[in-house]
Amino acid sequence: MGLNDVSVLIPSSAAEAVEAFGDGKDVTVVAGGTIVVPELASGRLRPKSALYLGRAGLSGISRKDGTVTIGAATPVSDLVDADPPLAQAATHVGDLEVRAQATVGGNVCSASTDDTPRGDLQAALIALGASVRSAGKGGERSEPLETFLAEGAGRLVLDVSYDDAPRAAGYAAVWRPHTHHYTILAVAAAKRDGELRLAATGVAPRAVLLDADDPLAGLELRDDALASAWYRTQLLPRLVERALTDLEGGS
Amino acid sequence: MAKHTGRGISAIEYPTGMNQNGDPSQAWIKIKPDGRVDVFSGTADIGNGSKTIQSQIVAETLGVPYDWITYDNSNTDSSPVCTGTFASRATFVAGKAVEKAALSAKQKLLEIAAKELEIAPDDLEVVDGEVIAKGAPQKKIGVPDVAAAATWTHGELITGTGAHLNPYAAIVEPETGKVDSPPHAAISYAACAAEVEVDDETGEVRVVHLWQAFDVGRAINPTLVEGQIQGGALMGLGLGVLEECYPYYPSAEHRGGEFGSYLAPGIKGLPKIDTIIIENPSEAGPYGAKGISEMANNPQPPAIAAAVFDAVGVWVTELPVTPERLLRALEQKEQGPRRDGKWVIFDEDISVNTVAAGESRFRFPVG
Amino acid sequence: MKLTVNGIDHEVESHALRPLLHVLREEVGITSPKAGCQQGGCGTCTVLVDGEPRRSCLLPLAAVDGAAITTVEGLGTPEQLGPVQAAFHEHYGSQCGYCTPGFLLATHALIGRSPKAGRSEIEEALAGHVCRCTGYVKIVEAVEAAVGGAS
Amino acid sequence: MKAVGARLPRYDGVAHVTGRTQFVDDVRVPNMLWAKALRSPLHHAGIAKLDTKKAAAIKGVHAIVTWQDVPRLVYGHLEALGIPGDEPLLAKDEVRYKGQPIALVAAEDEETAQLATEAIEIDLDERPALFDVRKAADPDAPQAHHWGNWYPHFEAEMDVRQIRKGDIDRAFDEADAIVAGVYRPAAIEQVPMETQIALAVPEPSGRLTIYSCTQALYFSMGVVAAHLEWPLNKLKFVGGTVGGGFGGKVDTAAETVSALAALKAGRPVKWRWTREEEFLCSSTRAPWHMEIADAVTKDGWILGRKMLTLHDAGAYARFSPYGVTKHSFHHTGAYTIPNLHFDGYVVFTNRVPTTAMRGFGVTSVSFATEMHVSRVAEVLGVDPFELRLKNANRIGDTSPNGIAYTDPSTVPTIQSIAGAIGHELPGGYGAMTRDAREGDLLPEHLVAQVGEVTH
Repeated sequence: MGLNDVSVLIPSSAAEAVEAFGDGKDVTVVAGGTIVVPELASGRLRPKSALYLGRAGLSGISRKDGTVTIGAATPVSDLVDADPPLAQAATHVGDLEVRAQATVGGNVCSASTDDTPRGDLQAALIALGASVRSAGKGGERSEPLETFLAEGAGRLVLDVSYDDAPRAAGYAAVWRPHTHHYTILAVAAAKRDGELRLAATGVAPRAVLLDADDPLAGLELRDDALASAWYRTQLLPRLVERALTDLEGGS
Repeated sequence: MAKHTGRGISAIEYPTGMNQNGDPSQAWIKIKPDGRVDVFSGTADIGNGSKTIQSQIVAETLGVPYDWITYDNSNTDSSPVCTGTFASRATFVAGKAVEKAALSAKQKLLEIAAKELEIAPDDLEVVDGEVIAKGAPQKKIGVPDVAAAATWTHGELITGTGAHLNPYAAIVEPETGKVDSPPHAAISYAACAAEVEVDDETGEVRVVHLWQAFDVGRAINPTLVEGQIQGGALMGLGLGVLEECYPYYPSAEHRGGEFGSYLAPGIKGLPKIDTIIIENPSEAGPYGAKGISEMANNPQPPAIAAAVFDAVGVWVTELPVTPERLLRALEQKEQGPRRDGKWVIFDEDISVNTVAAGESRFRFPVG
Repeated sequence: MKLTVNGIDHEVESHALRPLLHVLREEVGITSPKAGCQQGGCGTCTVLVDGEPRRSCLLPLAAVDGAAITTVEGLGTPEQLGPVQAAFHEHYGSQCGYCTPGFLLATHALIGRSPKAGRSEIEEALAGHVCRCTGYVKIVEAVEAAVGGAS
Repeated sequence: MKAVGARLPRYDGVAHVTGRTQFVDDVRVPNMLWAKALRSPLHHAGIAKLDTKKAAAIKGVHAIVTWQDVPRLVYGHLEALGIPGDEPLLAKDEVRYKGQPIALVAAEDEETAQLATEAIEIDLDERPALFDVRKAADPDAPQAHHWGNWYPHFEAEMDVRQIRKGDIDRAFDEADAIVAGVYRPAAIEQVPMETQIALAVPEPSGRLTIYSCTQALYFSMGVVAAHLEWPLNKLKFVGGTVGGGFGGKVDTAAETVSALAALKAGRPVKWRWTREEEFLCSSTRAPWHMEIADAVTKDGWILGRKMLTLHDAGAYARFSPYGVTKHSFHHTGAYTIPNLHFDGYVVFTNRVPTTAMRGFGVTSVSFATEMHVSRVAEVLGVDPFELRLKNANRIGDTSPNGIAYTDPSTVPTIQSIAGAIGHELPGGYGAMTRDAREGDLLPEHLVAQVGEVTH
């Protein structure tokens, strides 16, 4: 069985996409393709069918009724001028060409590998208190991003949204200088009406909401090709401090 | 956040040509009826520019314009032996072979020209594509006319072959390493300075500036040799602070197959790179050239690591100087080396003595 | 599906999820985009899609149905080099040549959207392109020359 | 008009910038098959079963090559230099590193070839693996190689590369201080942008044309000819235009097995390694372990050096013994150290075999020596430029193996760097030359080592 045996569905609307996705069994979703296409091309991933989202109209950012909604197929490059700390996180996804291709939905669904962390946007969106609207088994539903991530993948993300309200934001991350920016660890912070939300990418397969008083609490940090758990343990409190300094400077 | 800057230096040497030698290169040249020159060499161009360098050597040696040269290294049916592009030998050893081939073709060219001009070959020289009588420049014939005469009048092919081989240097005393002849074609030299910026909270090391001085013997093409030194500089930066196949060495875990997990240097944050070319001609190399492309990535890692010491006072002796290694070294900064009599002992934790069994041959005498 | 490659229309039959890189190399017969990593990591496969630089190894054919693709063959010819090609040649921005088509296309697009791009913009635009030979020094010089020539 | 010394344009520059340079992957021949390898998933294992029948029956599969198809299975790249062969072209009864090739499938397309590799039936008995060179000599270390855990075939069948010069004990006795340190540069990947690739085309004449990315056409052709037991004139290597090598394309990686597959299938076969294979299965620069103890005087003379080097060869010897020899010849760096005691071992582990990379054998020792010299300067409180210039090799000084230096440039390159960064050199060091030693710069301990410069 090769790529030619994969049936491809190319829905032309969100509704068609939801229907085509069904309960998601044996369906691989292809949006920007930056993660999935190499897997398909190499044969490491051999699904029965694939859903290409590029023409389903799920792209775009809207601000309406106090809510910012970002369609799943919106390219990451459209977020480089978004609200902080999302903008900072978006700026460091891949490079300019990959950002233009990678989508918000793909980033939200991605998980770090044994080699490298992924999902730069996740922490920033958690800090913003974003919720995810998705389809799949049991029908459409919305939930906080951190809840969605904790459950793992397997659903079709339709959009991500958060309150369009003034807030202070902060961001701190470590990349390796002199090389393309693979984020080792990033902390995003947002504060609104006195409520601080702090989240991190690079501490687990998917981003998590941190306890602001004890950021390392409950975390099981991992080794990967870029950094060890030990190093991330050293780094996390320092990045929390830097993100909060950034947040205070920006408020 | 505390950032510190520091500088470090290094000085290195490197053998040009395969160490112990014994590796030949050969070339041959033919001149077409219109004077254009075909060079056949077996040297692979891996980006180092050997097609260009060897063409320049032929143009210079024959005395014809560079754009008259056609260079063919494409296959083993038409090109003779070149052991290969390694050991910094493509300019030195293989370049010497094409120089000799060009000298031999030039001799043939002069013999034909001598017949046409009725002047002895030894009294002729080739300048800018013309064969000219020494001391009587009005007596001349264009190389195209010589080539035509060879073809159509004299029934000759102007051709030349050349080969270069530095004899194999045998180790005659295995106990001491003594050799029976020089084990290198030449030795090249370089020095380097590095300036770094170190963040002592995150352990990040940013290389800000690299200065490099290389004795290249003779720069056949100064721009290409600069390109080798600059390319080597960034590879040296990679060795110094970025690259490792086994991030948990000696464990083989987390050896990644992705570009994202192997940190080859990118263009972002490119340090300032100053290149100084020194020309102390080698006696044996073509036009005095030495080979420097390999050693171009050797001086930066120690200069960078010394600069890190200058910045934050710790020696990181396992490369690359990753943020993690730096933070771990900073944690133990106060310890310093152990002193035992006149011994000053660094790095006991990674010595063979820490893990090797008592009777192991792999023990090192310290203290 | 349809592709216009360097101004010439092609009907292609590859699978909708076949990476554009493979379609160009194996079906259309254009070999300047290279399969350097096929992971989106190295930039050797970059082409212009409707004028924007994209990694052809990551793009499923379905995403470019009807699009205009430019490869380095579309920037100029050996007889008449395009300005970015000329700048890379004159400034020795290429050693082994394998990464060169990707760098040229990314630079061409950069100058198109930012004719006076400065050093940091240049580094940002080329950050996803790996060159193992040059140390980027002469690449930066070539791009700066191309930018200077354009502005 | 001078050609030498001129900034002439690159010969291949126009082809590069127009995308017309033809690399192996760009060659188009009709009826071409694609190849994929079955590689070891384990670091060390016995092969209990290898059965290709099911894989061969897959539609579109034209040839599967295993060790049984190789006329001469074991051929050492440096047999001509006295380094015997130890590595089978394809694994026979054992795999010694993760990624070691076991079989190659040639099929209509890469996908079919890949699927067929997965259909090859193989049983492996996992064995303990060795990764730490420091433990290789321990009695309880797992055995990584049939020769033992370190290379035993240096001249006179010695199992160590030695350098001995002068009187090392006296140097250590007379020293004011002895500075010891350990240096461990990592294994790194060459990362050429073009991965390993070969295209083998059977010709009607019975010859084979092999399009190759090798850095060494004749060298690789010799390797293929040896494995096939063919005369050279039955082979034609086409190449010379390589998408980066840095030493990684000196090993003949893809050519021989592709050739065997093409012969078996009777059709052209292309084997293009993926980037994952390049990173995980291709040979690397070796990790090195180097320990140095220098006997020094308080005013900055290096009287003697003891050094122990363990070179991690990975699973097979390849060029490693040569690399350690080169390393030993240069273990004093750019300095003249008259009393030496060097022991270097080529240690086998269950790592991907290591090989040449830019600066082979010397990059490691340049790092170790220079770090060490910087430390010595720090310990003694001597200016690091001064310490280097003082001990810098000079015309007539002799190398570790007794060869007199004819044209050393250590002095001018260091002076040049001092000038570039604005470091004022102390005393007479700014005016120092590379000429033969005399006066204060020829102290008693350096007299005996001075050799005769022959030109």
